[in-house]
Amino acid sequence: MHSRDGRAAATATITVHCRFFARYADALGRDEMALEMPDGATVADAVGRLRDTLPKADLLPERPLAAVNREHAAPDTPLADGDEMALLPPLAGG
Amino acid sequence: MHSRDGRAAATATITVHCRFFARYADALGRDEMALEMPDGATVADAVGRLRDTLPKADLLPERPLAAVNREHAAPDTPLADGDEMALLPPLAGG
Amino acid sequence: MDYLTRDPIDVGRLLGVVTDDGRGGTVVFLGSVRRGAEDGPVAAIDYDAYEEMAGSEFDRIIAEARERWPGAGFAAQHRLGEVPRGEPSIAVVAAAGHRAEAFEACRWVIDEAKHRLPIWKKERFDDGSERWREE
Amino acid sequence: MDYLTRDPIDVGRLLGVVTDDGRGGTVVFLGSVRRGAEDGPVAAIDYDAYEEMAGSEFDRIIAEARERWPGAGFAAQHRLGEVPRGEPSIAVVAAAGHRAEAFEACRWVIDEAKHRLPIWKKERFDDGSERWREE
Repeated sequence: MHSRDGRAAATATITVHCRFFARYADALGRDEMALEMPDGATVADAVGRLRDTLPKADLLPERPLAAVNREHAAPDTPLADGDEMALLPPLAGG
Repeated sequence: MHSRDGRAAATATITVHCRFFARYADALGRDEMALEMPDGATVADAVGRLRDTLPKADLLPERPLAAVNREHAAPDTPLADGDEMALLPPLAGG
Repeated sequence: MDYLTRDPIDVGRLLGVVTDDGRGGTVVFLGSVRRGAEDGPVAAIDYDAYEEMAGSEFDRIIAEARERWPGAGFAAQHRLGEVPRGEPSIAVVAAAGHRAEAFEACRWVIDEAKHRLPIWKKERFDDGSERWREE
Repeated sequence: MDYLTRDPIDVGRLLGVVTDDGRGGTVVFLGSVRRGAEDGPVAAIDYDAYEEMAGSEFDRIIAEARERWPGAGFAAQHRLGEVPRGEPSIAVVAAAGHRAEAFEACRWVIDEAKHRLPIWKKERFDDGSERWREE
């Protein structure tokens, strides 16, 4: 029974490694965290969860620039277990 | 009388210092010469005279690129006594 | 050569990467820290990056440029950490057969880099205050 | 700095002339001797100039550029005499507040220089033959 529950949980949820940079890291007071999400969740879903649960996360815009596994990613990009999702303030390189 | 003739000649003709470069200098076998022209002559007049009188001057185009006193000059540019007139093959700097 | 560096940018080294006697035109862009008169004198900019992504994104930009301008050579570098006023924070070099391509290719790479690299800047003013600058 | 030189072009020195912490964008153009596959390998180009005019014409071009892009900084140099394959024969540097101006200004100066400088080139091929090259 314990083993069945464990297996069911592993297929039903994913863990996403979130990273925050620059002004977002300053605002949240952290630069990374693990986030559990239901399987099938998108970048937009994960951002919504962060905005609902993190203190001061209303400092994040509803649709921040994001990257998944170190490539720019649209809000509807699906997330998989173990993905690295980064939230990027407006870019200002150069 | 000698002095009157001398004065008359000075107003009636001008001396232009001609310079030739690159392919034109090679073709003519010289890179400079003095040219006497009537007062009021233009660059085009001087080029015509050179083409009529210099050996191999038919290697010069009828309307070569020209400069007077180190500035680009159109064919109708008037010449004055002591001017430096340069004939320039197609430019190829850079 | 790494796309990211914490040392001053060495333009001569970047030029060495693209030099090829089939390439007659080379264009270099350097973006430097301005004193920035609007909000008081900027002493330096501290560049912060998502480094693992910035390096691979710069690599993707250059790979796309090579497809657009076959035969052209490219080198580029972004400096991170504190860059004093007047010094370059980014350099892009494009070398091609002729100058029109070299100008276009260099301009394209710097525009893409500005839009795509996950890099941020915090301005440090002469009075010691600092501020994230988003453009 | 002289607009004409018989020594290798020193890009670092030219950059030093235009560096100013109000100018955030700098564009450098380098035109180099190509091996020139069409007519056999070019070993070097011997650049010949109407020197007294070339210097003052380059000065007029830069003066016109300063009027078109007020506040921009310019430096430029053309090398004369024998320039070996792969080495630059001309360099133009334009520095301005922002990159769009710097690209436009640099491109304008090199285009004008190509059209207006009284300079000619004789190609020397690997087999020892040589020929005036008019483009």
